[in-house]
Amino acid sequence: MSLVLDLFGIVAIGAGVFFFLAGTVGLLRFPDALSRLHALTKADNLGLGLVVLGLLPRGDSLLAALKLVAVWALVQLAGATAAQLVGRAVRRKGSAA
Amino acid sequence: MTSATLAGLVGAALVGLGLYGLVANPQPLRKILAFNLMGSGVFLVFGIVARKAAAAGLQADPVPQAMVITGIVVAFAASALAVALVLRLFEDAGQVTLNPEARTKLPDDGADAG
Amino acid sequence: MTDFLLATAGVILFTVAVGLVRILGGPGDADRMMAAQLIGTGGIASLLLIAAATGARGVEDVALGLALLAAFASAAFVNSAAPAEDPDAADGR
Amino acid sequence: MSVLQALDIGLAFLIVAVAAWTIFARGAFAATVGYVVYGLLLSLVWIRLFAVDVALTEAAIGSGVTGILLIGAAARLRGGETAGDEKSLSGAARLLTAGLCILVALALAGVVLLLPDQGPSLAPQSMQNLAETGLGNPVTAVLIAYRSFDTMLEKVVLVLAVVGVWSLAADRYWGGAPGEARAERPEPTLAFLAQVLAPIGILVGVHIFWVGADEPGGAFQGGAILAAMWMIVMMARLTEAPQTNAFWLRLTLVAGPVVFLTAGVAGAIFAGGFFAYPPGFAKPIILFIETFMVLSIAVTLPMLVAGPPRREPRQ
Repeated sequence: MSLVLDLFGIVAIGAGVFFFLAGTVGLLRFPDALSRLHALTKADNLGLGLVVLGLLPRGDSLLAALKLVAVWALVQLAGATAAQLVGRAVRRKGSAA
Repeated sequence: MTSATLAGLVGAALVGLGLYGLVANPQPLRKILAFNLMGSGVFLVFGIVARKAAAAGLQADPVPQAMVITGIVVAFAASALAVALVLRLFEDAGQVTLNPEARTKLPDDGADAG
Repeated sequence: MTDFLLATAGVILFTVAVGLVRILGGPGDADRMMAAQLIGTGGIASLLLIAAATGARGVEDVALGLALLAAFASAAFVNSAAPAEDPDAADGR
Repeated sequence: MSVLQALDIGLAFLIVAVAAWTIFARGAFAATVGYVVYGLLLSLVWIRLFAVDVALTEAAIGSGVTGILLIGAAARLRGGETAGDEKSLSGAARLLTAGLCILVALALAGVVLLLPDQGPSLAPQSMQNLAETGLGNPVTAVLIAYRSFDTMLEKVVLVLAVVGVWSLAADRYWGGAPGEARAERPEPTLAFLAQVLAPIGILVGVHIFWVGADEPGGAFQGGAILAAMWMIVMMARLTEAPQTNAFWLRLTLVAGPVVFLTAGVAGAIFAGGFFAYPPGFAKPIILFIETFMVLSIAVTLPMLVAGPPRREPRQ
């Protein structure tokens, strides 16, 4: 059973790392601020989400697991609103900002 | 090398970097940043004392930890006061620099010449 | 498994560190805020991984605090970028 | 070399690199963003030192609240940077400064390397007496019981800082509200964020304060998170900053230190020592003090960030 859980953790966390990589590559390679923002939000959502998913079975209590999910949900909220705010600031000032 | 020693060396490097910024950069806001870097370097050096003295079944000595927490709060209060001073200076003088040569070059310098 | 968790924490940290190049290069303040946002998320991820590997207690609360404050830098950036364009705001009324 | 060591070394390089960036970056805003990132990495280092209480404080105050303070200041100071600033020190003076700073860092590094593995420590004593306080978290016990005088004075420092910030106001603004009155509509996204985040944040802040008796957490960390929630609500302009002459505001600012000091004096009268807590009642008294401290911190930090009054007081 623990082997299955470990395997599950390795797959999920490994996939999470992949999305962090993808987000960073996008941040570095995309030509304008708005598409960089797009790349960034993918890393936020899926990267952390998969890492949390992989860590969930390892938690020792239900409260700890709930907190992990709350962390992910809060980062979702923060990522989405921050992207919106920064995106609007970019549009307000033109592409130079 | 243990992680505690490594963190202590990082703290030493931070103190050096912060000290340099404090002396070499004429902008007050940058000095505040540098001062905070220096402070957290000192906290780290103190923090490894906590880790090294870990005894009585603890992961870290609580006494230095509590003092570092107090220190972080006080450092924040000092930074907030310093930032308020800098912003007030900016409002009155239109610029903030502690570099007298840079200051005289500006046309609207009459206000803060004294 | 412990080594795997630590290694992934390291890889994520390294990845977001590469994102720091964005802070260094700019070109604009918006890019700097984005990089800070990415490092925030990556930092939370590696925090959770390191905690799971080393068994430090109570780290979920630290992650919770960081997640709560993740958008604050961007909010402060947008909030204080706006009044600079508004000439009425300069004299306090 | 184990994976853990590799991670530690990587983290060490990263944090020193970010610190160097905040010192050497050209623009003040870029440096400030670097400092916010630095605060986040620093709480990772504190986790590695197993100082979770400190990591929590660093995350809430060092990275969160300080980030708002400094980014706000950097954005407002834009245009105040003067061109000749890079040349304020001659090359030789710069080199000399750098050399001396490297010397200081090396000396400190030497001290770190020479530290004995088992230094003097008060940890055993603090654990022995932990049961008498009724607490489970030794850090909270040090803050509120063994070294309560320090913590009380620190609260006084916070109040003095607020007094210092307010005293920078122009005479006609004394007693008014801090911050500019803004004509523009609040950013709808920011308002949404504040509306969703504030209730959750208040819950988390109270939780961190409450578990602080037994687990990592406590009055400072919980209070700082509550403070951050008030700040985001003010930033989103869902509520105005209060008038600085408001009685409730001034009362809440001083409530923490006043209650703390009163408990200390009461200890001198009833329990036979300044800041002594009567046996059996230690935990309720400590929680009582902490409750007022949380309130004071939650009000003090936003007032420090908001700055001096900038509007004439309403009558």
